[in-house]
Amino acid sequence: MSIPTTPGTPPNQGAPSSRGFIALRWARRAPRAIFSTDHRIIGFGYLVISLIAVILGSLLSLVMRMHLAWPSWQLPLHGPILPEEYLALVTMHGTLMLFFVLTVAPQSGFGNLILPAQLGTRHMAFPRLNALGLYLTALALIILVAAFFVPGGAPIGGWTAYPPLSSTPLAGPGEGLGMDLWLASIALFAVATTLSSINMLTTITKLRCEGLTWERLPLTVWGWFTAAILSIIAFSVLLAAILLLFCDRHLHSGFFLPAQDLISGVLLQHRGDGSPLLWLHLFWFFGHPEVYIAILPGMGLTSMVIANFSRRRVFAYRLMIATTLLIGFLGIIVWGHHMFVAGLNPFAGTAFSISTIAIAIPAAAKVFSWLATTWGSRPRLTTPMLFALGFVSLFITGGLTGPILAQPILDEYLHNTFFVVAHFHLIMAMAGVFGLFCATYYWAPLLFHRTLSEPLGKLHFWTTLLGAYSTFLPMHFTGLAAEPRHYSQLTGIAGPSATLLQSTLPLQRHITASAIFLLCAQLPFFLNLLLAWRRPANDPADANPWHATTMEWAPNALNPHPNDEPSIVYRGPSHYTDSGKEFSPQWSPVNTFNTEAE
Amino acid sequence: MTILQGCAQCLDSTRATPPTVQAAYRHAIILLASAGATLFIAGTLLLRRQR
Amino acid sequence: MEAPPTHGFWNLPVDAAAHGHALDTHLLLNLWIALALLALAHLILLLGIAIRKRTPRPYHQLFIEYLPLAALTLLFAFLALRAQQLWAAQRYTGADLSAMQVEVTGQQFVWYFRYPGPDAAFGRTNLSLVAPAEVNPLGIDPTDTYGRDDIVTSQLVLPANREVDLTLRAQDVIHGFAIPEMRIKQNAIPGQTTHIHFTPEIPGDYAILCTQVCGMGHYRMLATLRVLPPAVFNTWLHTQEALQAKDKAQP
Amino acid sequence: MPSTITPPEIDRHRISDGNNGHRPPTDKRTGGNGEGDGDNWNNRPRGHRGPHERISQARIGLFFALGGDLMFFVALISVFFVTKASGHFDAYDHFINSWLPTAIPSILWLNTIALLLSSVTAEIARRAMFREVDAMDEWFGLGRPVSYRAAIWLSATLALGLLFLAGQWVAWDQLAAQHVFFRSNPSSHFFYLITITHAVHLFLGIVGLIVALAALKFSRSLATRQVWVDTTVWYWHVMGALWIFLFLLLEFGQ
Repeated sequence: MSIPTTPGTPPNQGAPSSRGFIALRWARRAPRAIFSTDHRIIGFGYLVISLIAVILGSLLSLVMRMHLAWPSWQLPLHGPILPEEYLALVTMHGTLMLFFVLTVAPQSGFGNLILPAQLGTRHMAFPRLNALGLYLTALALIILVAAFFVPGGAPIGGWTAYPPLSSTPLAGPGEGLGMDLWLASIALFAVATTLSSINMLTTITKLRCEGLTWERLPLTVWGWFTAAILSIIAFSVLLAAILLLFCDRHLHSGFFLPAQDLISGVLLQHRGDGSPLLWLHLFWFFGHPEVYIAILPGMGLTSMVIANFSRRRVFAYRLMIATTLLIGFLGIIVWGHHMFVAGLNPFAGTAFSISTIAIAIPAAAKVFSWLATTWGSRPRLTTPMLFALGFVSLFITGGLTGPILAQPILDEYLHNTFFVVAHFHLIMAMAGVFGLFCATYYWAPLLFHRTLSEPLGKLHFWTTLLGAYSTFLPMHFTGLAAEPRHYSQLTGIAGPSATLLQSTLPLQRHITASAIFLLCAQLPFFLNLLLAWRRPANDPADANPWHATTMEWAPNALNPHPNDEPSIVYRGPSHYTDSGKEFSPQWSPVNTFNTEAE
Repeated sequence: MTILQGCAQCLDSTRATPPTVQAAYRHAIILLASAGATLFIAGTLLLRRQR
Repeated sequence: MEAPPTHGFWNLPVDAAAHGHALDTHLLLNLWIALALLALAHLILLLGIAIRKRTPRPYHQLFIEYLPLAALTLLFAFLALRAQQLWAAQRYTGADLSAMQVEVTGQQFVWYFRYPGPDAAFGRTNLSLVAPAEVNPLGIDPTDTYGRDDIVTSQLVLPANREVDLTLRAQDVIHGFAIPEMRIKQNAIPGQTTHIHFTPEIPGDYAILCTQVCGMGHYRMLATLRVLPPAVFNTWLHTQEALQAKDKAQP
Repeated sequence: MPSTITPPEIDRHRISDGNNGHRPPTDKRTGGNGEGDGDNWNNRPRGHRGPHERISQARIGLFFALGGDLMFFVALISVFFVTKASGHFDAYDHFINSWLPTAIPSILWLNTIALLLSSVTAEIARRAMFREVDAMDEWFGLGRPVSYRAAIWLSATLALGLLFLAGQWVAWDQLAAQHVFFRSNPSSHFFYLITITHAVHLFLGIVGLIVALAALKFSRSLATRQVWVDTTVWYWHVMGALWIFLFLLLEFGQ
């Protein structure tokens, strides 16, 4: 009691900003934040979910890579990686990344945060439905991760869960309770994504502000719209497939199983003659659109960001709208290209091959637009612009192997090799993640009321780009050398197979080292977020630091005051004068703003 | 003699997928694809129609 | 001295099948085109950032969007067409009637190969008769006379320069049957049979891999394809047939 | 826009009154008003742009939800057709197709009639929500004729819907008595799968009806009541149509 306090003031008053107080304030606020129906809080919730998932998924992939390059390496506190554990890592890595990162973050996360503001509206169409989607997604993540901790561990069949491997616990460890949890998680996730997409589609359809016509919608909105329609179509079919697989597992039906199946010495008999091919059809009917769900919002954002920093209109704007829709549309009818060597009728293979190669045309049109927009514009190479350009580069590199894999005769050689792994990691995983980084750096002033550090951002960009290429380009070569996916070891029984597999080991070690580098390259990003957190908030006058033209940058677009006048859109996005010095935001009745005057 | 193995495949081809099953798969593929495509177009037209 | 398993800039394994040459040519054509387009696109991207156009001119959408798009369409149409020709040649028709018949069965985590024996016909199999301990891993029905002379091996031995028709089956889960050096790959699906045919050309030992994840032992579901000169193959087959006859003669 | 009563200027510019009976609901479609110049967005109240916008928003959300549902059933039906055709070759190279059509209990005809009738009552209830005279009566303070009329018909729908579900239960019971269970045959898999998933959807519809009835009783805002009744009834209609299709598929498609 030696602290001198003036009488009349209670003790502790002297330290109002002590950590205890902040924690208390958070504890009081948390329930209101968690159970909020505010789309911004829901958007942040989705981002938190995908941040957890991306950290977890990356660590899993790191363990996989370490094991593949150095099979005798022991995971600290765990010991050597067993083959079934390796496959469980593969499954969970794929599931976490595809569902909880690449579907959640661009679509539900940034969609909720930015979409209403870009539409000039203050709320989503169905806030409570939206919140329900968030809770279900969180629940799905918890159930999925729980699969690690049940007897038998996580499922080992990959994220595609082909039966009969996925239809009975006899087929291997992890196919019992672990697989049930996986199915439950994905079923919940499918429902959650459908709810979230219904909300988003209705918002885009109904809540656009005055003047925001079909052709004035930013390409990001088109990306979200197309991805949301695809979600509704694809996830419903996935839900049906999961229901049927559940019946096969627990109710003695045989939709995906032959009349007789001998697994681990046990003869399983069913009425009827199902076929695993049916699952493949249903799964890939979902699985292929899923890829576009992950990438379309990023494509839209790239168009807008490149136009913004090049001070140009998006080249061929109407065509970009058309290609976004066309890519989505074609995405529905190409699923068979995952099944060229899976027992598909060879004539069907030809049909699916043609529809798949057709996607190259709208995708190439998008690349031309990006190239034409930047051409000769001397863009400001800020961090978001760099990430957008990185997106373009990775999209080209990953995309060019798409038409190769779409040719059934070449897919026959390349199917399920690391060539495919390289293809989809470049075009979907890396390009998708670059889209997410681009979004974070670009919208940071709106989301955090702070800009992120440019030097750290540039360091982050260059190291990540280098790491991405160094990790995934060599995979093309191990794939061309016929290295299959899902092999937990490349050294093994002597013979020509072992010789062939071992020939890729030096490259494997390089890939693993690059993967570690790629993960370390993310440290500047987290450091950047941390530093921004401690920095004082922006001056409100700086609300539009990139001199952007779309509606989310209008004054207070993300935090509208109830008494504000309703938003009105006067023109399409990205209107700049030829000199690039003046621009006309969508919300301004006045024609031009001078960037220097701002 | 081992050069001539006979027509083992003739017997075998009857074991392969019968045309009715092939047709069923074909119809199912077309049904799924066209339902998905119709819904996609309907959704887009709905957006177009609203203002 | 063993040759290195892969060669060339693109790291492809040797090609030892009759159809492999055309496939490789097409694959390499595709890869070079992709590499060239990759370099071109990145060149345009970097140049576009570096240079500064003096006077902004109006867009010529025809020249910078539709014409390159049309060129790309033609290019991809050409590649697709060639690929379809190769695909049709391999898949649209079955093997020649004189092709050698071998049945491949995948089970967790081994491949079994069955030759029909002197009677040129495979015996019936029944999953309930599968008994690896009693040397009947495929469940060949002992009451079927066609099955008496069937030869089951764990190594695929084939004669060079003769077409072979593989019948693929799986007992438990989906397996992927792949021989990289023969440039073939096809899934074996439980409950149905699939066919794949090819002609091995160069004698030697080649890798057989499983390329569809099939359980914890997926990575060691490997086997060997041994391609022998025809005369040597005949000797091998006769030895196997004699062994089989001796086995069956003993009660 | 034809409006029978032109509201005073002050009402038109009132900020977000929530339509809680302040303004006369005269728009025949939904009871919206105050938008004589329908294209001038500035005249619309902020936040939400009138009751018609709300109801159309709910309908569009329902459209997309039902689109997803449609794909769910399309997937099931695709599998239905493939499974029906599939078979295997036995040891003697006979093609064996183990599909034995499930005899559909005839009570399903009665259930179908009940469901059809329920759609009629539901539609009457839905139209009752938009009766201009009743809406005006309520505004004048003469009770709640809108709610009253719709509640009766909606209750009839609820009863018929429950009757349908009970009928489905009887059908499952009858099949079980004949030892036809889910696991009996591929066709019985589909019979149970289709009827049960449809029943689950219909159960959701019943929850919707109960919520709509609660809204009729407790909600002061006419627009809110209209949204609930309208959406639930449209959902009900689609589930009815879906049932007709599924029933015909089961009855004649096996």
